[in-house]
Amino acid sequence: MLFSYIKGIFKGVGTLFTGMGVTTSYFFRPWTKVTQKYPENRKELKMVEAFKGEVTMPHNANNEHSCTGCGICEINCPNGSIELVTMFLVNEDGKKKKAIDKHIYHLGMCSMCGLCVKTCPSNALAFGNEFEHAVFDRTKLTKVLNKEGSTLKKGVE
Amino acid sequence: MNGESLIVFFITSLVLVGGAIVFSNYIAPKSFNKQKIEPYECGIPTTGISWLQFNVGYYLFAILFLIFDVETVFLFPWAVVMKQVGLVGMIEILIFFVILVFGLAYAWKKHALVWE
Amino acid sequence: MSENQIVTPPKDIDLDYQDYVINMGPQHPSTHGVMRFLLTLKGETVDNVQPHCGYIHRGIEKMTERLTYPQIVHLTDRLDYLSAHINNEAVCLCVENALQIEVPERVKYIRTIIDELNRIASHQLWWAAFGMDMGALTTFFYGLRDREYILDIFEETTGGRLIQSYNTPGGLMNDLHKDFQTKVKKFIKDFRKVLPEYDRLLTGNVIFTERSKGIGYISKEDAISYGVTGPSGRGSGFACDVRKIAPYSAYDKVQFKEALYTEGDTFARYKVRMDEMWESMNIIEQLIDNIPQGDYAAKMKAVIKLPVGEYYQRVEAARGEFGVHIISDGNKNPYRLKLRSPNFSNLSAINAMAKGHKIADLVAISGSLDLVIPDLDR
Amino acid sequence: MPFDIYDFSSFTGWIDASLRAAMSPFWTIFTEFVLLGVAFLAFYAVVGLLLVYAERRVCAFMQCRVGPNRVGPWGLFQTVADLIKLLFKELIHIKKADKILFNLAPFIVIIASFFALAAIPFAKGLHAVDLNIGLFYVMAVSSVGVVGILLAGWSSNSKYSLIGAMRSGAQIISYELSVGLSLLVIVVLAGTLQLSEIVELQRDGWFLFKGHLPAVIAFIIFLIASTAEINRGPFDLAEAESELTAGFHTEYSGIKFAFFFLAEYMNMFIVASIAATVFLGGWMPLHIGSWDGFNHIMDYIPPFVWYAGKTAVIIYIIMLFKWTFPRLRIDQLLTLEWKYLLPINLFNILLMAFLVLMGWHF
Amino acid sequence: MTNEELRKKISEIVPQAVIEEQQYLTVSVEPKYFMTLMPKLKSDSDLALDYMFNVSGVDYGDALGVSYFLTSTKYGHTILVKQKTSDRTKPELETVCHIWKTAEFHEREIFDLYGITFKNHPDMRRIFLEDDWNGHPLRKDYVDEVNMILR
Repeated sequence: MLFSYIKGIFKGVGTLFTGMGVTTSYFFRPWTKVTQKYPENRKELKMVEAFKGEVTMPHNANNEHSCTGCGICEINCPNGSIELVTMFLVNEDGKKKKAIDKHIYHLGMCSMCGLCVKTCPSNALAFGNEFEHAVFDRTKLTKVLNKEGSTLKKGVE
Repeated sequence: MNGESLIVFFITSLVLVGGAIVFSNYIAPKSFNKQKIEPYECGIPTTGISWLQFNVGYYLFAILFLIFDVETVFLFPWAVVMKQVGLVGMIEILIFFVILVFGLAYAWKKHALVWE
Repeated sequence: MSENQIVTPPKDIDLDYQDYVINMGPQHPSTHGVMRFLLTLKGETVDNVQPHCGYIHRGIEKMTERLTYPQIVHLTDRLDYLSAHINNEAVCLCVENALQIEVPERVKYIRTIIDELNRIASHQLWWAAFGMDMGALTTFFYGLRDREYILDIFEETTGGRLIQSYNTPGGLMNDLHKDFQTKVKKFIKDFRKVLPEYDRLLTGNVIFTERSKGIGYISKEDAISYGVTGPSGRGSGFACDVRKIAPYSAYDKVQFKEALYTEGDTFARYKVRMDEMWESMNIIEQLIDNIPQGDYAAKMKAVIKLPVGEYYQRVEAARGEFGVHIISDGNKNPYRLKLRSPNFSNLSAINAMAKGHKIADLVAISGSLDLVIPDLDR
Repeated sequence: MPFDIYDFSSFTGWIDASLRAAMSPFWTIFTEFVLLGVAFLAFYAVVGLLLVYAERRVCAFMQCRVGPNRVGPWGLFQTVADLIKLLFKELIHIKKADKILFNLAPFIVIIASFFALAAIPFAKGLHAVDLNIGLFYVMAVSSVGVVGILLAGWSSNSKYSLIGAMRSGAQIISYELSVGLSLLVIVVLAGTLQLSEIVELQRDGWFLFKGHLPAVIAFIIFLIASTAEINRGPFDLAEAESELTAGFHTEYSGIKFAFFFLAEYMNMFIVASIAATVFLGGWMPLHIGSWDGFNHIMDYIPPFVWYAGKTAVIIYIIMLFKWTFPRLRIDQLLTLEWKYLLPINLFNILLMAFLVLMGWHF
Repeated sequence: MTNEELRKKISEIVPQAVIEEQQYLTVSVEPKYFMTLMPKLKSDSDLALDYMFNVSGVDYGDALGVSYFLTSTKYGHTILVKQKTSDRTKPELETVCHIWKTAEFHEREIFDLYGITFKNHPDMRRIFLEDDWNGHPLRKDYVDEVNMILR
């Protein structure tokens, strides 16, 4: 009994020392640090391509997008974070055609499920990599995705 | 400078704590809020009073501690003069020790050293 | 003491004079979320634990009655956010089974791999938090540090770190990133070295073993009766691994051991999770090189309507058996969608486990059950 | 001996003499007291702030983090910033708390740590008081701090605090014994309780090496017991943030909380100082047998550096305890003391007494 | 046991039970026969349905029902037991929480969200919602004009 008592003490103290060994070894290995200094490393900080930061509408150099205003994204959004304001344009042939006036996106309600991007028939939407969304005013989270004066890309139906 | 300078330490610590609290009281903002002065209980109002009869599990330990602490005090004079009193003192303290250890062993055997 | 100090106790507590009633939570560091335990103490000893949940009840089951199936999938990440992909998969599998769609092999493999990665990530966070519950604060950082690598892999492929929304009925949202396989292999190679370090730091530690062995015992019969599943149930010897009982995705193609311990205490539950991390790595290694080429999604109709009937799908989430029960009336929305969350059943056993132990043990027990409150409250 | 050039008693004596020459005896004593008070206040504050910073850095390094790095160079002023923040925090008085005890508790913890600090010899001749029962005095005073914690927990009128107070009560009744008995081992070897004399006796070798096996056992027990005594590391049951949110200081806010925080770190410093003084030879340099050249070089390192270095090592060990081990449960705390440390201690004293009688120590 | 054998066995216990084959073998019983069936399901050594892995409350529109998913850890067969009550104002059903302890929480949840009271349940309180909540949200006729916006 006395023997097992003493053995228990030595074994217990031994396990304590192994634990202390782990923490001490990290203490003396400063290169194992994983901290990223965030605002300083902003320049090097690159999000991966697939990162879902916000929904954007890519525009090409001529300020053209490919959103036809079909409204599928609006239907598919589970949170109601997309609202479309559509209008009718008259094209050269004199035909009336539906187009977007404003593609309104409520970032504050978005849960980044990706259904709008996936279901868009004309690939008008994409995810952006921006992740610094903090604002002081909640209304600033409501964005209009199509740029001022943008038009529909040629050949997109 | 010896023992009497302890009074300096007493006064210094009083000044440190008292001064800081008074200073803080002076500069800190104050606002009253009924919830603020509630005792903390994870956001839920306390049920009953806090100073209830509280079941502490170390009653026997406390008694044992009292005994052993007094014995430790008795050991100090012996420890200081151990080299002078030599073997005779050693044997005497050995008897004292045996009684102490016996007491501890008895308490152990009687499961007094178990928290309930 | 003044006279108005005596407050009438709530109706549901039988207040003996000696009873010391204390609320643990909702604002408490060890409940890992907004969860409230109403404890009745005798000194330090816990006499009765009453879990009060519902602080973050969001009514997801009600919400689903208005949503289409692809939309429901992304809601389920928000249940057990630590095994988000597994929850997604449950809904998708249920819908696919109801429609009798055969998803491509590639999808099955990828789903299984990400499931297991998710399980490892979840267990890493559990290990981190469990150590912290016990008072060993360093574990928290080691666990999170290693979890970060998995989250990076997720981010690269799925775009999300914690909640991926990678599944969709019929397949996946997009294809794997080209670096996925190499990164996963590298992670496994590294993590095989780190995991023994976890053991050295915590598992073998004499204070830890003393504090967890024999604490929170629940017998196999009780575990089955309470429906304690997942690692918590397997710690009691309840062979409840859905991956074995009713294999889904690619689990019928891999060999793995179900980690079973019969002690039924906190330490057994701890060991099960540690073993599961090893097993998950084995599963991934068996699959990662054999991902077949092909489509990443089956052809689905634009609007998914399930045939009339009842469908149930069980999957093994990181905390236990996750189930989806869909009753369809033929519309694009489910008539009723019930989510069987593992934590809810696991929690129901906490009173039986914690009775007679100390407050510190209650913290250890709730840590070993690995409660995720949003899953419990739904 | 060369390191006697660093004797501070001549320096203090010079101050004393010059003051005496300049003014009347009463004002001399008064001025000296004020100087002493200011010096220790400054020392106390600087050590406290440095230790808080050191703890943050040490734990960050162990956890693969960087630690404070924003305020000042390498985040050195982080603690100062925190202190200023805490000064600006409102002091909240909890409803129905025992006001007198609630306010008294921070005083008690600080006074206890100040008193203990008084007796510590930092270098030759650099100590405020040199009592002939110095060791005994330090032990007695440092155990008063726990009373402050007990009062703080009890008076708060919060259930979590009360449990914390009860736990600290359990801590009082156990670990004081072990601290006393493990120091007794060295007293048996040294034959004196005066701290300056204990240091002086280690001129030719530290007690840790002189008393070989029993001294090493006593050193380990002292480290464990004193960690428990100062409510730290795996023994922070009275605080136990994962169980009792913050335990005894749940209801304390602002600067009052800061004092508990400060006292914890000062107690750590005091305990480390005692360990360094009693076991590692205080400000005595490291001497190895007959390596005269080596010993000579060691002598040129100032005693204060030796003292600070030894203390720092022990503080590091105490921090290592906290950041590695899980917390003990309350019954395990008592089991460890009564079933392990106490019997080993009693045996250890006899062993040491036997060694001393036979003259087997160095 | 195969579904055929299960069907036979259950018809022996409660001949009135309606048994269909869906994903799992579905047994619908009247509330009055419910308590003759349920204890047998667990205690019968051939059935040994000891693990209740899900309990769902369902609002069928005209009736409120509860579905119990049972499986046997020994044999691996699974059945689904259903009972319903057409009383929507004060629905009352028997509890099974003394047979399968997991039912205790699940039945509290169903009480909370559907308003079905379970007789002999030891602790019939709301579990998620506040005690003074009006109505039972998962019922189809539940209206909340503030938070539920109909589109």
